[in-house]
Amino acid sequence: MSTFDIQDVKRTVAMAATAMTVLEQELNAADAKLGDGDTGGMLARVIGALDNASLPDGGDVGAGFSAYAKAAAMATGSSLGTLLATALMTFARETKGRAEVPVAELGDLLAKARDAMMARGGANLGDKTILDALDAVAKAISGIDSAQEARSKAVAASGEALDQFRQKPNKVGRARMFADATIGMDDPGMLAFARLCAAVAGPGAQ
Amino acid sequence: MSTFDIQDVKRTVAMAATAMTVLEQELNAADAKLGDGDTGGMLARVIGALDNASLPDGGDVGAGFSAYAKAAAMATGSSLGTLLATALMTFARETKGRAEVPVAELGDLLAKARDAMMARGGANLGDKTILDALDAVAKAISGIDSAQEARSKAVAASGEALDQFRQKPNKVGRARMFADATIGMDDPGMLAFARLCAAVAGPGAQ
Amino acid sequence: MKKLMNAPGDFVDQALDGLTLANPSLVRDGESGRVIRRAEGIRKGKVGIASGGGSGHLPLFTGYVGRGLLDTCSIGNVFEGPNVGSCMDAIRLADGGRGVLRLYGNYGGDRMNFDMAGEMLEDEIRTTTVLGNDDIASAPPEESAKRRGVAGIIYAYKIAGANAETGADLDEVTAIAAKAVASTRTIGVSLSPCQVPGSAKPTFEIADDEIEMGMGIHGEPGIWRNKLRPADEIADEMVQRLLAEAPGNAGSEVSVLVNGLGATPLEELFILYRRVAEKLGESGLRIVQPLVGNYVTSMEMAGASISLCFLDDEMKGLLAAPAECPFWRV
Amino acid sequence: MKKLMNAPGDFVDQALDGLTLANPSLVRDGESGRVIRRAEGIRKGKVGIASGGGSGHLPLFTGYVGRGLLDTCSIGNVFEGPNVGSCMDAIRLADGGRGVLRLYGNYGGDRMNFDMAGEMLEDEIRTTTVLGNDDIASAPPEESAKRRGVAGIIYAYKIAGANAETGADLDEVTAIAAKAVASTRTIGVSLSPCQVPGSAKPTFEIADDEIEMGMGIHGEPGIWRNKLRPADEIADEMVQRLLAEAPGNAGSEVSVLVNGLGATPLEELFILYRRVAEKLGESGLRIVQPLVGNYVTSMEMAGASISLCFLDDEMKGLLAAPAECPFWRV
Ligand SMILES: Nc1ncnc2c1ncn2[C@@H]1O[C@H](COP(=O)(O)OP(=O)(O)O)[C@@H](O)[C@H]1O
Ligand SMILES: Nc1ncnc2c1ncn2[C@@H]1O[C@H](COP(=O)(O)OP(=O)(O)O)[C@@H](O)[C@H]1O
Ligand SMILES: [Mg+2]
Ligand SMILES: [Mg+2]
Ligand SMILES: [Mg+2]
Ligand SMILES: [Mg+2]
Repeated sequence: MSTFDIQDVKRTVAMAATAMTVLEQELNAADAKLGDGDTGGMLARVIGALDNASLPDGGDVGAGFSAYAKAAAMATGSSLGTLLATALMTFARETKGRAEVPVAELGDLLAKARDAMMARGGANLGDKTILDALDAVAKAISGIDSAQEARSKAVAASGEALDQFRQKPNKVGRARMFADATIGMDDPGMLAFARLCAAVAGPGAQ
Repeated sequence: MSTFDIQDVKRTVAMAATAMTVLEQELNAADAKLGDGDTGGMLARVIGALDNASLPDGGDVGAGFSAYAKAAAMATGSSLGTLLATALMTFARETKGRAEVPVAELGDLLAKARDAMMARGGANLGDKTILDALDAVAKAISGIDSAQEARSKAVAASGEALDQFRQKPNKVGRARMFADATIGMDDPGMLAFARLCAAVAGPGAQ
Repeated sequence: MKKLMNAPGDFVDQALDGLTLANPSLVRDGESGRVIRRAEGIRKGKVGIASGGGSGHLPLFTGYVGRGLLDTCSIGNVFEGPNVGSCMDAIRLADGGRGVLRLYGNYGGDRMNFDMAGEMLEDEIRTTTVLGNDDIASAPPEESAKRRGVAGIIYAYKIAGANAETGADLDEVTAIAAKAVASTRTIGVSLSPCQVPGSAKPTFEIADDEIEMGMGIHGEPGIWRNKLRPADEIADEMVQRLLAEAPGNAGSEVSVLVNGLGATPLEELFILYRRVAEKLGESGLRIVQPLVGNYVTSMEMAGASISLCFLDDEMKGLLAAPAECPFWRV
Repeated sequence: MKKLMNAPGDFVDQALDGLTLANPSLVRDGESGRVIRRAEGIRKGKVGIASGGGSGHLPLFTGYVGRGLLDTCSIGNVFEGPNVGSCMDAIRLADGGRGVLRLYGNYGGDRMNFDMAGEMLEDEIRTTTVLGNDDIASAPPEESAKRRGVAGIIYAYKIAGANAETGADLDEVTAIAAKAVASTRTIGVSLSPCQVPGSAKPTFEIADDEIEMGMGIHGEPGIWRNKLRPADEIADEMVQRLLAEAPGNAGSEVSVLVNGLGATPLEELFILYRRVAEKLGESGLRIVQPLVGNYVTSMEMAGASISLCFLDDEMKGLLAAPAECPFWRV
């Protein structure tokens, strides 16, 4: 049974932070088409804050996620950033007191985060938000024990979600009013999630 | 002895008004380099107002100029417009009660206008303003009896003044502070005067 | 787009420093320094009003802290909601023992953070919520609860703020704020975009001769984009759209806000106002306390919004009550 | 450059209509309708203060008509002086029997027209003249009388206006206005141009990454043009240039105006102000009644100016005296 610990999480955060330097303007541009053009700048700053957060001693994965959740919540009040903090808080609760977490549990963790984000933000699956990409990944990696396999499934599933939703209208967030005009465009939150999945999976996965 | 009457003046004003439609943006651009970019727009409006002014009956040249002076003064408070009104007021005073004015007197009239404009605006000859072009024309046509000859001399003299002053610094108006930076540029007021001389002289003169 | 700033990451904090330095009636407070409160603090026994939102809209939001207006305001980064800690601080600092109204614009991030803050403080402080949703271009009438909050929120600030100063209780203040929001309609028109500090590009692109009707204050897409038209035509369309959505119970008195988005000269706002006043007059409406100026901006965006606040006697009296903040005095 | 206007020829009159419609304390008057005066008229026995200038600078000039400020203001077309008739009307309407101070900026057209107006009325009304010439970038110190008047003129309005309200006579009001002008220094920085309505082009061109230090409020050329720098560096240079020209008798108290030229967000003005305040403090100066906002604009020009008014006790008192116009209230 393969597992991950808080150092694995930390490495993943570092990879995401590095990736954001490349993704920042692409995500801003995607958001500018529908919203206020700040998704990339916000995520770069928030993930940078996570990367700089100091983790508590002891290797408790839950305590580590809790520190990340607080860092995210301090760094922004944007929709996506707040939802990210909500997800991190969920992870913290679920992994509290554990030094290692089975990879096979990751899908469940994402599903719980998705539900918490739905409760917080009021959006539904199908609304073309980050939730749809998250949901796809949660399902795709549910129960998978190999980290390698989970990574490549996550990349594939988030990419597919992006493709599937591109031709659908956005139903929440700033793009609400003229939902039809959003057909053909990527949702910036989904796009961010897919791009980051690919970035943290590393060149091996795809 | 050739003379002009108020109908001749009226025709000249009409020609100037027509010319301004072409000159407007060129003069704005010249003014934008040194000042606030409005010489052309202002002159187009003011000369348009002269063109629309109704002249008193009776053919008194002085009364006609007086009506023009009032129309100009109503239409603007810009430097150049106010100086134009001052010149028209001078013409009015000098030609009061006369139905015809000898062409040979034109040079003197311009010289008197020049002096009134100097008194009103406080500039001196050599400062690279409209005054220098006016002065050159006043001298060039002084005493000349033929309207045809006066026209071509005016065109030549105002053009030469423009050429002569181009390499000198502006000393009044908005271009004061960095007079050296105005070297190589035409003063918008001089340029306006030269262009209008050419326009009202008609294709015959040059 | 050129900005007079230092680093993008300093933009908000340095602007807040300048705001409070220049206006001693405003003080920075809160754990992240992202709350503006009245210098004199909350008066015991008064219902508090806490607002909040993203930066980039001055005088909104922080500028409306003052007597007869807001008690506190949490403020986020440019176009990002205030973080949850600042929302908690804003609520706490507005608490004079009689509860706190959370009064802010209907945006996802703002809502989530104020909701969380309220939940976290629910054992300590009673809070209520009213969301500004005056932008008629952001959702159809049957989904008006989904509409975004834009310039018209300042009417709710003023009316609820005046009510709170009278000693009204939380339910009363909440009800009048809700009534003010329900009585206010706004539509905007944009001529040129703004740019988030640190972003490589403006929030949108628009041709040199085009305008966009109905655009949001963050550059959210509007209703149509087309060639620039004469100001009177633009004003006519905006007024007509606003009047078509007048509340069912609207009386004959209305306050008007012709608001500049940031880069539009006052001269142009007055040209618009002139026509708006004419058209409202023709519709049998009487204008009360008109406002023309930059009240809610989008940094260097060019354009304007028009807000109508349909008044009854109660709201009219509260709108006219004394109030004082650095950007609005009655 | 897109403008919310109808025809260029209507721009000024329609803006004045809107201004007076929205602000009942201001009334259009004069033969050409190009005078703004206080609605209540001049108080008999008070010295009158008449100003005037070109349009395109709102709130300047017409916006500063009000109690403790101007009595009347003549107003020209965009960037053109007021015509002589309006100057005469402004002087006449400001006449309460004790003479009228003509207080306006040092521009050729304005000067010629106010001079003529004064000459034409010289048998009826005693007038004096004080010219705003605060722009240190427009001529070297030894030719300070040639300098243009820019944003700092509002200090002269306020100080002379307050003095006139006390019942001071024309010579006193004139002297204090002259002292206010002599105590005020301004420098501006421009980031982008404006465009005269009807003109095919902006008043100047400037690269996307350039600024021009010392530019005038009509786009008159400045001292240098170079790459955009951090706000703090810009503020430092401006403050240093202003302090280098502090009046010989300057005390330790100074009022500061950080003024937006039209399209610059308030956030940026506060970022500048923060640094200006810091630098003035380091120089041992105490800031009194700071002003940050759009007080004197150039339509849609982006940029800012900084004005320092070095105060003695007399001017300080007058600056603090009550005053009220639609754009400034003390
Ligand atoms: N209520 C919501 N539920 C789920 N996802 C949301 C919600 N609101 C926004 N999002 C996601 O966040 C993205 C926008 O993020 P961002 O630009 O950072 O936020 P903001 O709208 O506050 O500027 C959207 O593309 C969408 O995927
Ligand atoms: N005091 C003066 N004496 C003579 N000519 C002047 C004076 N001031 C300005 N001018 C002339 O007027 C021209 C500028 O005119 P214009 O742009 O209409 O005026 P403004 O400076 O009021 O915008 C200058 O190019 C110059 O020729
Ligand atoms: Mg966004
Ligand atoms: Mg000019
Ligand atoms: Mg945002
Ligand atoms: Mg001019």
